[in-house]
Amino acid sequence: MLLAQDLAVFRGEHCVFAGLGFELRSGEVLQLHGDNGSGKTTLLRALCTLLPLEQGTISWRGSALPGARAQYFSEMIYSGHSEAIKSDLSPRENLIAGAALRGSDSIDIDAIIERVGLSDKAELSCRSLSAGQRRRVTLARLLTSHTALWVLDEPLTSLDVHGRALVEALIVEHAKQGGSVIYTTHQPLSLDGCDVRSLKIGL
Amino acid sequence: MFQWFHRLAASKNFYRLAEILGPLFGVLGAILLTLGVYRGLFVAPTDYEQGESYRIIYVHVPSAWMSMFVYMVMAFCSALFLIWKMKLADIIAEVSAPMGAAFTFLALATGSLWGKPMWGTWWEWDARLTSELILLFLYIGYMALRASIDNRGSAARAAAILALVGVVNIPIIHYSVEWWNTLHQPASITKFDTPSIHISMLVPLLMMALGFTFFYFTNMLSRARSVILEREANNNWVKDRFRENRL
Amino acid sequence: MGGAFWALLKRDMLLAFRRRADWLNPLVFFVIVVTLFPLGIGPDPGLLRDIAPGVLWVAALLATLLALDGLFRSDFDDGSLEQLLLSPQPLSVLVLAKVLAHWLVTGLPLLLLSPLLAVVMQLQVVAIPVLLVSLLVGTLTLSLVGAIGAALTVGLQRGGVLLALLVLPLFIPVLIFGSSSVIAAASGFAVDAQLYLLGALFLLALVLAPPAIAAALRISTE
Amino acid sequence: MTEFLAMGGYAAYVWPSFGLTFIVMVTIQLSTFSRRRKAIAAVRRQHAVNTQKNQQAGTGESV
Repeated sequence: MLLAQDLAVFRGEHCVFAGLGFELRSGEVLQLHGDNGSGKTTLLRALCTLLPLEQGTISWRGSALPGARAQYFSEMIYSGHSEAIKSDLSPRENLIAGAALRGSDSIDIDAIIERVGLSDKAELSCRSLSAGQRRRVTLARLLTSHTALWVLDEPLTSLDVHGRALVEALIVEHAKQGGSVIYTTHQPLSLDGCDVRSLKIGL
Repeated sequence: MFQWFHRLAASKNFYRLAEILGPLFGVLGAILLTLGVYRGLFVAPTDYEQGESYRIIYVHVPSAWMSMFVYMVMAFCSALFLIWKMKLADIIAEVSAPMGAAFTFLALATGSLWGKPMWGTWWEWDARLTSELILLFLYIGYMALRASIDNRGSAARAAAILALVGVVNIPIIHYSVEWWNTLHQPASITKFDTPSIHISMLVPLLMMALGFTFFYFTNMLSRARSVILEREANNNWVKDRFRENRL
Repeated sequence: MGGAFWALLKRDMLLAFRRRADWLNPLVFFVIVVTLFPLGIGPDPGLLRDIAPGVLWVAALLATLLALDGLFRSDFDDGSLEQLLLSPQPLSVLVLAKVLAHWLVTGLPLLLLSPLLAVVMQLQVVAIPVLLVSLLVGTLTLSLVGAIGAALTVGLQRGGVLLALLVLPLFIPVLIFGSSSVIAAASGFAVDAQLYLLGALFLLALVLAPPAIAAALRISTE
Repeated sequence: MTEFLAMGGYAAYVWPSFGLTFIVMVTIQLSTFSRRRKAIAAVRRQHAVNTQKNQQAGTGESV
């Protein structure tokens, strides 16, 4: 599904990484290893075309990216360091706006809110939620559209034990339905039932 | 691999080309400028209407022309850079901006010096001078934007977009300022136009204009070479040149 | 396609409704700047009447400029700007929704407030309809063109001053035609030339600005 | 000669214009030269760093 060949990304003059390539087929989960500053986040952002490539190509289902951008975006979702939610809006409003932005409307918001355990907080403004609860709203956004590829940057940040279990369940379920996931994390994730490959970044 | 090599080869060849053309343009420019100044000041006849003060056109018109020409070069290079990722085009735009701003300032200064005897005030809201002033703002905006973004790659692309947005706006600004000028200014005063040019007056003007252009190119090429040296200091072709002292 | 546009518009209006400061500041700024002139120049109605169109238009322009800085900044800070970039919907359309939402929240109130301030500045009543029409088309164009500057400077900490420097030269044609249309109306001349030209500027901005804004946003989020 | 210098009474405008042009062009030229000196110095510094690195790496590649 996702093929990266000979990628090289520069930050200003500094070459973050070069000659990096991998392939991700449907149903596979890929974890990026590497200590801080080795370029994990840079690679994730480059995969989402948020960063320009100095060299190399990324292709989605065989067609090179800059061309198939709309198709690629409709089938992937990125969750970065920042939660990308509006603190003045309630979780429900955030999710409704997020879903419409991704052009998917036939989804049951209440079921998703229920799934991430925010049903009692659905109407409160996100400003009053804790960091963990806000991270759950971000996780709920992953479910708002039927996407094939999840790109997750440190999905476990500020999550408690139940939160971690939720993330693991979501990833496993997504992989079983034939979706694929790329993620970075510092706390190990126990994903029983799907083959987790890992890719080392940096020296 | 191809893109990297293409970029490298391009800058090496460009460097060699600039090494030859730079001094050549310099010499041509110097000759044309000295000739132009000589003929403009000594040979060209006095203008019956404006007396000797018209000789200021020999510096005002070329610098006004250059201020526009340099912006067009910047816009063209910005398009090349954005569409075909030509890093060289961005270098040319980057080094040209300060010179364009200098020419614009020069055009404004000589324009007001020329206008003083005619209108009695140092600054006349004449359409041409006003457009020149706005062009100066565009240059300053371009340089300020490029200076304020630290990641060089995005600074270059952001500046390129601004240059293209600017070049679309220049005719609009010029037209609206002309329109605004005719609306508020009774047309009785002499239009700020070059007086009817006698051939012996025109020749020095063309010489000066060409002289300015060569002057711009020789400086631009030399600055572009300096930028290339700095950015490719680690590449072999620069090391070899350094060793053979052929920088 | 339309769904995302309206959803984004609705979301931004909801946000603006909840965060009053964002759009009240430019309005208060507009009122204060206009009232400064009579205090600064003196209450002589004749003089005020002459400078009224220019003052109203420059104040509206500065108020729009003040509001522009916040256009993308809140989305940039909480990361939702990236989601905007990664949406399958064309970015130019989404950007149009953002600019329209921003205009509804800052441009429109300026418009509704301007007759009041026109009276304060002793402007002839016959000129007020033209003032409204020119401000309507003008502020829309200013928001569109200004959004390019906002997108270019959203990633910078002290972007405000730079934003003003970048967009002011681009605002000048709109100011020229806008204020001269009101001046012409005040002295009873025909105004259709100015208004047509304002309309032309608006259509040009409507077509050319969104792609430029989209490209600028992609660069600023790098 | 003196009436030439008087420039038909406009000396106060013609000579400053030409003078200013000369100054601006000389400043542009000088800054180009200094920019070039800065670039060559940068290459020399980079060269020194490389040779030092090579010696540390034991290759002692002579320059």
